[in-house]
Amino acid sequence: MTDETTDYAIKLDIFEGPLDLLLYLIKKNEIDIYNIPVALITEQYLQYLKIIKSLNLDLAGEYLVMASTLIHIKSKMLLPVPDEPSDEESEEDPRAELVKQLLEYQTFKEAATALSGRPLLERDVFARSAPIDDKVEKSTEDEDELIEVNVFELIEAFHRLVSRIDKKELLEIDLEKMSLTDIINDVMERLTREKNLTFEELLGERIDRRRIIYTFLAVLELIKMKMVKAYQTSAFGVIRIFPAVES
Amino acid sequence: MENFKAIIEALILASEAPLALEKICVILENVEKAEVKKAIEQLIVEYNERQSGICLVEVAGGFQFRTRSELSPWVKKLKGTKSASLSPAALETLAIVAYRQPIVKAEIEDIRGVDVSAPLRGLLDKKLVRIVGRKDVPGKPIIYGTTKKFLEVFNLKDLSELPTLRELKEISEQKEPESVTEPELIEEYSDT
Amino acid sequence: MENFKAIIEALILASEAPLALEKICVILENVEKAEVKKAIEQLIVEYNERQSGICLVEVAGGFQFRTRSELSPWVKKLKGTKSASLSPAALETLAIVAYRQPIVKAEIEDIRGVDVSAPLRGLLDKKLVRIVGRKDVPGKPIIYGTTKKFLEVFNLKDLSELPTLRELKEISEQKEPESVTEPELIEEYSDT
Repeated sequence: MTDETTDYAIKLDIFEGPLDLLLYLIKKNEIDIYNIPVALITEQYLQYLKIIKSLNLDLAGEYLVMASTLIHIKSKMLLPVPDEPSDEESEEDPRAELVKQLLEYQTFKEAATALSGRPLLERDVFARSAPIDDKVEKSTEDEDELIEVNVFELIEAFHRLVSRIDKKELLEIDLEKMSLTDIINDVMERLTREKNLTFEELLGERIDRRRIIYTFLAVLELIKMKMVKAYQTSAFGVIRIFPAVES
Repeated sequence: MENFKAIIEALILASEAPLALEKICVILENVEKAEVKKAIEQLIVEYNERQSGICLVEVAGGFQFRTRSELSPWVKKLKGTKSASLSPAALETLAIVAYRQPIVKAEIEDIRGVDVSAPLRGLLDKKLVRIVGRKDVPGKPIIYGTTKKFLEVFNLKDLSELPTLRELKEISEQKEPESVTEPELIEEYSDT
Repeated sequence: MENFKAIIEALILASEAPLALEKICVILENVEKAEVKKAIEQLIVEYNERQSGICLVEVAGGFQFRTRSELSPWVKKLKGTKSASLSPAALETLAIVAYRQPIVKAEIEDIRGVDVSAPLRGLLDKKLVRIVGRKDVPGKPIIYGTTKKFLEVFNLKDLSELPTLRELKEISEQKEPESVTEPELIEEYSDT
């Protein structure tokens, strides 16, 4: 048993998750993946989990979910199957879903192996890495240069800043706020162009509920930020919105 | 400009990234695209015939000089051992993104059966995977796809050059899994 | 190792700096220095005779592939259309503008803790940031926001597609290696 334990222990850190562990057990037992003896596999699977626990290693939750799935399938398999298929669709094999999942995972596991088997840059093949011809100065007219940066780098940069200064308020950014910002920008752009607009004009043709609320919030926000001013000529009159400062 | 083949050679060497045929045409201005293409093909053959240590390859939508893969032991000796290998978790995640893109995190996790936050983050850091947009469903989950760098690193002309998953099944002497739905390959997701 | 000329060629291409004769000899181990030198000289002649766009030159105490100097107008043209990346300062400034807009310069500086005049000007030049208006407070500071081009560059439909910090945390917050099945994920951060 000790031998087996070491064997298990060695194997543990190479599993990529419960599906990987199951595939390993299937292969080890030379089992047909389309006809898995659930009782046997469940037993071996649980044995592995026991060993992980006995080694005082934390177990990812996914392994426990799979354990309960296996037990569930096992219990379903024990139920007597009606001799005659009923008129309704014949009962599906309780293992079907799991088999499908295993096959799909196996496919991608193999795809991953195939990918890493390709001639990889910086592993098998190398490109020129020296800066070329220092004599060739970069042309200065970078009017329309392409900027290569992705959104992930952007949010990374922001995240870096936030963690540096640890201002909680900075964290209060969510989708709602960002949509509002779009509308704020839109409102300011139009105000700069048109000099002044009524609320109705600001809404334009797009008068769905969400749009009205957001535009209203945007105007309130802009007033608060002292970026626009709202004027009313008489009580209940039309409200006109002006940029706070002429540009 | 009779010898535009030499110009093309110089441009490909000077370019930081694989150089696209279209870009070469823009620079050469008065040469037909077909002629440029022919010249590149000639160059590829010449480098191969010369048994040179360098070869010209088509990768990530462009052309680039690369060292011949048989010589990697020597080049590695030069470069030191900083082999940037990906963990199995990262590779599996990358394979799923590559074949199933555009894809959201939950879908990757469905296939792998585990949380993929860490490998996904690693792939983003390495710029092999990028954020493509958001899915228009409740929660607006982030959609991921592969990058041009992915093609560069894995020596692929474009995504259609990915080995098909069916081929893989044949290799793996599986009993024919007729019932399994063939995941189709989404072709155009290379980045700008 | 009969064809060490090819190896030398590959080494020179892959080297980050001009590659010294001595270094090549160290890598090749069993080849005489004189032979290595002869091979390099042959290579130089070959590249010249072939009227290639590339030449092998001795510079700064080593050997390097360069584009032929007559072709520099074309190479310059290539470099002129080169895509640029943003400096960390520009990226941070842009991130603040993107997430906190509409915003005035002083507020950006509060967050970054340094003067942002230069990166801000750069972003305005690149048309990633624009002047949205002025704030009606003493000094009438300029208010900045992002542009349409910003959305294009980052492949966003609108600002609501920007990933939120919460989402970033979701994919970045490494759980301490709590499960044995994931230790190799950690190495992912260390390499490259």
